[in-house]
Amino acid sequence: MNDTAEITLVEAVNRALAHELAADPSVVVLGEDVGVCGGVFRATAGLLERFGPERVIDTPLSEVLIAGMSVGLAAQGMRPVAEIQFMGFIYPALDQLLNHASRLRNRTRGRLSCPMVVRAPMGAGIHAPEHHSESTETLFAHIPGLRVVIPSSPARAYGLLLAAIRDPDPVVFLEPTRIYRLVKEAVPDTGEALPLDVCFVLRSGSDVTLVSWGAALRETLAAADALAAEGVSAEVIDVATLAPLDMTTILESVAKTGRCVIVHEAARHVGVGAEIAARLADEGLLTLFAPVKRVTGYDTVVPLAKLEQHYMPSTERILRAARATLEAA
Amino acid sequence: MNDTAEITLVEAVNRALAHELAADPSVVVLGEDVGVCGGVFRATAGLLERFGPERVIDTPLSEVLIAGMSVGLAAQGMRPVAEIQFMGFIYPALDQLLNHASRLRNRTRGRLSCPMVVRAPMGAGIHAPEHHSESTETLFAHIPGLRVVIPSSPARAYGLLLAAIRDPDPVVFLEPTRIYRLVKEAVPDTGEALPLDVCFVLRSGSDVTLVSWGAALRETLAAADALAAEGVSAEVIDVATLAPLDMTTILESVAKTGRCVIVHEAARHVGVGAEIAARLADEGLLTLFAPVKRVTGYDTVVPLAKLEQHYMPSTERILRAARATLEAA
Amino acid sequence: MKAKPMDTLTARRTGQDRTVASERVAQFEIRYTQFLDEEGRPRCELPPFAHDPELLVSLYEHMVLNRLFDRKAVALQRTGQLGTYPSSLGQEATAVAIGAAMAREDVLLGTYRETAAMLIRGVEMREILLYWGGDERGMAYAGPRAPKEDFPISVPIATHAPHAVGVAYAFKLRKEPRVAVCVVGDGATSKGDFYEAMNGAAVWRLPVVFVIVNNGWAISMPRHAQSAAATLAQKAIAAGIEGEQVDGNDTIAVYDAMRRALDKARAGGGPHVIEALTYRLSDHTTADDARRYRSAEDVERHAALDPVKRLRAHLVQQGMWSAAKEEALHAECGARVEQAVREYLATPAREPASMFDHLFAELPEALRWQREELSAVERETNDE
Amino acid sequence: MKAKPMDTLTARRTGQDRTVASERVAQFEIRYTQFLDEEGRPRCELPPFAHDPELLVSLYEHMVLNRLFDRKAVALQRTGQLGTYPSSLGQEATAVAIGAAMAREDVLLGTYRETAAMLIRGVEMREILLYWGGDERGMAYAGPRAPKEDFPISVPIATHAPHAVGVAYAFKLRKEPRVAVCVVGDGATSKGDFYEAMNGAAVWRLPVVFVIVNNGWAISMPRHAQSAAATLAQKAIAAGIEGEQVDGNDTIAVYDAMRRALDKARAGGGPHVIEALTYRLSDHTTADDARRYRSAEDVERHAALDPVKRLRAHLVQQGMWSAAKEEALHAECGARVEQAVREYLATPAREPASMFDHLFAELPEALRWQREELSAVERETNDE
Ligand SMILES: Cc1ncc(C[n+]2csc(CCOP(=O)(O)OP(=O)(O)O)c2C)c(N)n1
Ligand SMILES: Cc1ncc(C[n+]2csc(CCOP(=O)(O)OP(=O)(O)O)c2C)c(N)n1
Ligand SMILES: [Mg+2]
Ligand SMILES: [Mg+2]
Repeated sequence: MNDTAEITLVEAVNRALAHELAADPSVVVLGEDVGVCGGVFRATAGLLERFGPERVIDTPLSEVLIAGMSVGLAAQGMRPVAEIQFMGFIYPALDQLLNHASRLRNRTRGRLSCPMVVRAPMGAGIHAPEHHSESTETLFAHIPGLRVVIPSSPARAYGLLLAAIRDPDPVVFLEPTRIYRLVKEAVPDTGEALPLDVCFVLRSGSDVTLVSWGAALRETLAAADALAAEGVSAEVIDVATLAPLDMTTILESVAKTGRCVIVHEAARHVGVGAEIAARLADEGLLTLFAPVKRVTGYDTVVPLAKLEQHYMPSTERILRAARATLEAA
Repeated sequence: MNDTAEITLVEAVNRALAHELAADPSVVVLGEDVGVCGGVFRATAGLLERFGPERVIDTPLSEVLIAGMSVGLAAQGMRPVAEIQFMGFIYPALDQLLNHASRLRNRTRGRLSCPMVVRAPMGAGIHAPEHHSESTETLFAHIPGLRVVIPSSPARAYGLLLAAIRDPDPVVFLEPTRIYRLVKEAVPDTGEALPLDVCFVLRSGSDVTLVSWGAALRETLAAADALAAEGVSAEVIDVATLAPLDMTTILESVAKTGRCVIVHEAARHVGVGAEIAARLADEGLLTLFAPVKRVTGYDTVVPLAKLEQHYMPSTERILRAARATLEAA
Repeated sequence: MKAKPMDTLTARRTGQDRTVASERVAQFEIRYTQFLDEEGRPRCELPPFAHDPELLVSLYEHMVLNRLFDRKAVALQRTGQLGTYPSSLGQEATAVAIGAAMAREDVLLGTYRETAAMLIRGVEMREILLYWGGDERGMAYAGPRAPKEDFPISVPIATHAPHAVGVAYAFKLRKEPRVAVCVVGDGATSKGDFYEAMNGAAVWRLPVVFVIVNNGWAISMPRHAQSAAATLAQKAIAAGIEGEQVDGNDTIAVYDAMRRALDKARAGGGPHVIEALTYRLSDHTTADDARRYRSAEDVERHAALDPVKRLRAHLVQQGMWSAAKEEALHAECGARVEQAVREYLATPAREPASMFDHLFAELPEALRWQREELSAVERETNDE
Repeated sequence: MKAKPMDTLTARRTGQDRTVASERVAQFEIRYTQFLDEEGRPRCELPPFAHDPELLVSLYEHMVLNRLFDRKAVALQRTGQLGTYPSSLGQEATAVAIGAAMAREDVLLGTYRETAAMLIRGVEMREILLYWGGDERGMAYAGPRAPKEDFPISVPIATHAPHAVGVAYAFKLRKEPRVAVCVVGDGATSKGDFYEAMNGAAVWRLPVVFVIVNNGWAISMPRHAQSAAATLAQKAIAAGIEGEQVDGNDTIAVYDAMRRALDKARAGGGPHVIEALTYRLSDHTTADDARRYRSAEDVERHAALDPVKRLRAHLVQQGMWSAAKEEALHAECGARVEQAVREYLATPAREPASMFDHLFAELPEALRWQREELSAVERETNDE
């Protein structure tokens, strides 16, 4: 792959995987159709050919096995990077993530650890079949001992995935399918990781803080553009790591703007947006000029393709919310 | 059982189960050790003898099967009440709850439905072994299409469980083990259900609203007592149904008190308390005199018996938080 | 007392002669059944039902209908009129025999590739298109012949297997002579759900027929990489169930096995596992390109075993079929498919707010504002 | 073309004569092995290792040690000095043989009832008490002989089975001649995790030995209600693995099977399943009352098959053991147990804030305030 050519997010994932497989012999990639097929989204394309079937492992159709054997591999000092084919099929693996991966270090007082990554495509918007449009990051973000990371651009996918693989603890790494191929940028294969556990300020502004992650940042940034055209200066924050959460960046921003709109595709009720708003209602309360708004997926099952656009946060909905915070002042 | 004698929460569960088994032939009870043994907490004691092994079903050690066959039974018009032995073992069933139970009605446009209940003991504080002290209600409350109910007294256990069984949709019913046998009250076997989807105001007050559910209500009520001794009038709300959430009651209370402390045993990050605080930060913002405080389990693995008391919200911690809200004014 | 026997012992040899100390406590076998050879010639005396021209012709007709429907669906997807679609090309014998052997009052729990079985059971082509077109109404089964109690297509692999246990438990409890038929793929047999379901069905001796449609592939995973088990039918042994293999491209063999299994289950004989050996001639779905992971030769070799061709050859040999009938059938099926496509395309769009309609029996008070907000946003957007 | 063949067909009979059309494609058997009869007498030529007095005596000593430890642990629980504890009374032969047959560099992944195996492998009694006393430090395996890579006790049933696959995969990848030994109960065999793990281990031909400790009960569920399979060893067939049964109260039989399986796995022969037939003489745990669900007669009948008694009888017959040795052993074991209990009870309490110590390699910035708050609350509470 040409290092300076612009690549997509899924290509950036592929590049990060290849980089770590080459750099660290303890890294293995495993999952359904990740080998010969190269992954249903091509995220692992070419890896089998380069690193062989022992390190790029096609597994049986067994999510419990994939997650559980990753725990075993990680406890043995390997660095498994497991792919779950779609987030809708990650739930059988949750038991392993919650009862084991997130706890192995704690329950052995550091004797064993679990440096594993579980990657899964997430989100709606690609007209996929049923159960292929999930945004259930809450389920993982609530589990102590897990990191949950969602990239929103090719460069962040590359840098954050490197960081996730190198992290000594388990990371759930969720890749929004809607932006897998939507934008391209140059992502030199420098092997430089981006920091986990911190938000990225994508755009600075002074009137309102827009907080989002993953694919919804597209509409969030579009809303910021539209607000700019109206003379409103919006700061846009990419949370990136949903657990543990860098509230410092968000609190600082809201201390400046006094207004906050949180945008996520996941269902609203007990979404990660709730945690951010709750922190604002506590530590940030005195800085708030206006109610904290959340623009989210609705609290219903993500509809199939025909209606999915109506489910996801649109630029219009974000604008409505942002304007509401501005009017409240 | 004597109808007027005072009974414990677990006995109230038993009474509700027996009532519905007797009243409705489509009700069946299933789970590990629920039959011959009568349940490891005795919640199903005597049911096998009364209703026979076909309706009080000892299952193999298979949580996926328990949840999945409940979906099948429910789709056939039965009313399965499944017991998962401890909340720490419910995670294999999550896939069935999320991908099927909560969606069956929606994905068939009402052709099939899923009137099932999954009961599970929850929470810490009984010096139980590892994985026996979970409070992960967030994982279920975030799933659209599921109801999540947690009783906090024998009478509410009886009335809410009746309602859950009669509800035409799936309900996750979590029973705090710490209060299974801690208090007794008379729970006449009237067959009268309590309403789902509403909070219960356990104590009215005017200075601060304390919101909680399950076992943590004990410390919350104790804190209200201590505050009363200091001349502070605390309103105490038992959320009871965590999804869907009756914010009306909470917003009304906070409109009156201007202060809110949310107490739950679950980990803090993206706990259900976050949702309540987030709603206050939006719809309730203008009524708030003070930051919204959350007193919760910490964002670490629930410790084993020796340290579990230090993990759970104590009356002291609740008082600290309440006083902080009072000082802020 | 020694601290660690293991250190001292590792080097020692263990005993080899077990003949005296050990005895056989259980024995099993798996059988494979085929009635028609690749040219459609009977390999032996056929079962009685196979002498009924009406039945055989009907099975054949449904196979052809499914093939035409399937082809059309793929064409619709290619032209942007349908979402991702999983073709069942090459698997028609199995799917048709499953659907045809079942009684109306039985319940089918299948995957996304049992289109033929669904059609026979009364699901409408229009509905199947709606579903793959991204509209939940496709699973409402609202047609006049609809199998109202059949489960909707199950996409999360093997998760419907435990449902079959619950359905069958209800049948048994109510003493209804009905059977739950659970169809899974070869890939699905690797999932714990399938195993837990088989085990449960056997424990309560429930009327469940598990059909493993072994089409050789789970997306890119060939059957041999999915499990080291010599057959998938032997998965049944783990649950104490009888398992068998049949030629899944031999409509008569599948139908025969289904009828035996259904009869046994209906009579209280408990569950049964059938592994039908067939081949997925198409890509996994329209989103897949199977050339990435399998050779053209492999596909060609299996294309030669085409079940439609085989049953047609048999019917022709038996004098039950002719070129004229074939032509008429294609015309009829083609017309029905076209009609269904027209109905599908003409189906009025749903209100976006209908996404809240069937979340609960009644939308809880707490969620109504969300439906209203959605409608308000729609109105505003439409006004602009 | 008929609309619904199923309606017309339901009444018809299917063919019965399958002899011509079907052929056997796979065949399996399960064997059961026992060397010592109930009186400790050899039923046949014993394997070579059984002629080594040092080994046999060492196995016996560990069985006795475990029994005394177990009894003490139950007593501690009864007197409020320990939390819920799962006794392994009656299962000593299996647990000791598992632990003793393993090489030091192998990895054990077990449940809560493998105390004897853990002790042999170098976990300290003090640590096991700490764990059941509610202190995570019990799983730190900090002793001088500690099996540092062994997995901690797995409470969520069967969830450690897939870990064994990962551990063994690492061994194979690194070309290390090591084996992962995964011990589960009879109840655990009903879980999909166990099945997925067996299947995976077989697909990659990994060095995993699965031992099913069939002690007759999963809490109140008797073995026969757990699965309709005639043996649990036959679960292996579903994964294409060899499975066998042994008398789990015959230390020699379990040790023999373990050594054969370990040798095979170490030599690259892939996984193996051993079902050890034993009996849980105790309650499930100290929180259970087994009289609720099983009869005293059943327990008595199995108590007569006591593995400790059996091996002692054998040793005495072979002139390897005496009453004097027995007395000395009890004294030694009793003293060791008492010493461990003293150490356990003298272990200083942990700082509450240490609950954050090993959540991550380093506590993230975002969580530090929680640890500080916890410490502050502690200080305040202590000050009061
Ligand atoms: C639990 C789960 N994991 C992964 C997937 C993604 N996926 C869809 S189809 C498929 C292969 C299924 O193979 P098989 O069971 O043989 O059925 P076939 O597609 O061949 O009919 C996979 C892995 C899924 N749908 N569900
Ligand atoms: C997944 C899971 N479900 C339920 C439990 C509760 N539970 C603890 S032990 C046990 C029975 C286990 O039986 P078996 O596997 O035979 O092991 P044994 O206790 O007999 O050694 C059950 C149901 C659990 N620990 N994990
Ligand atoms: Mg397949
Ligand atoms: Mg057992």
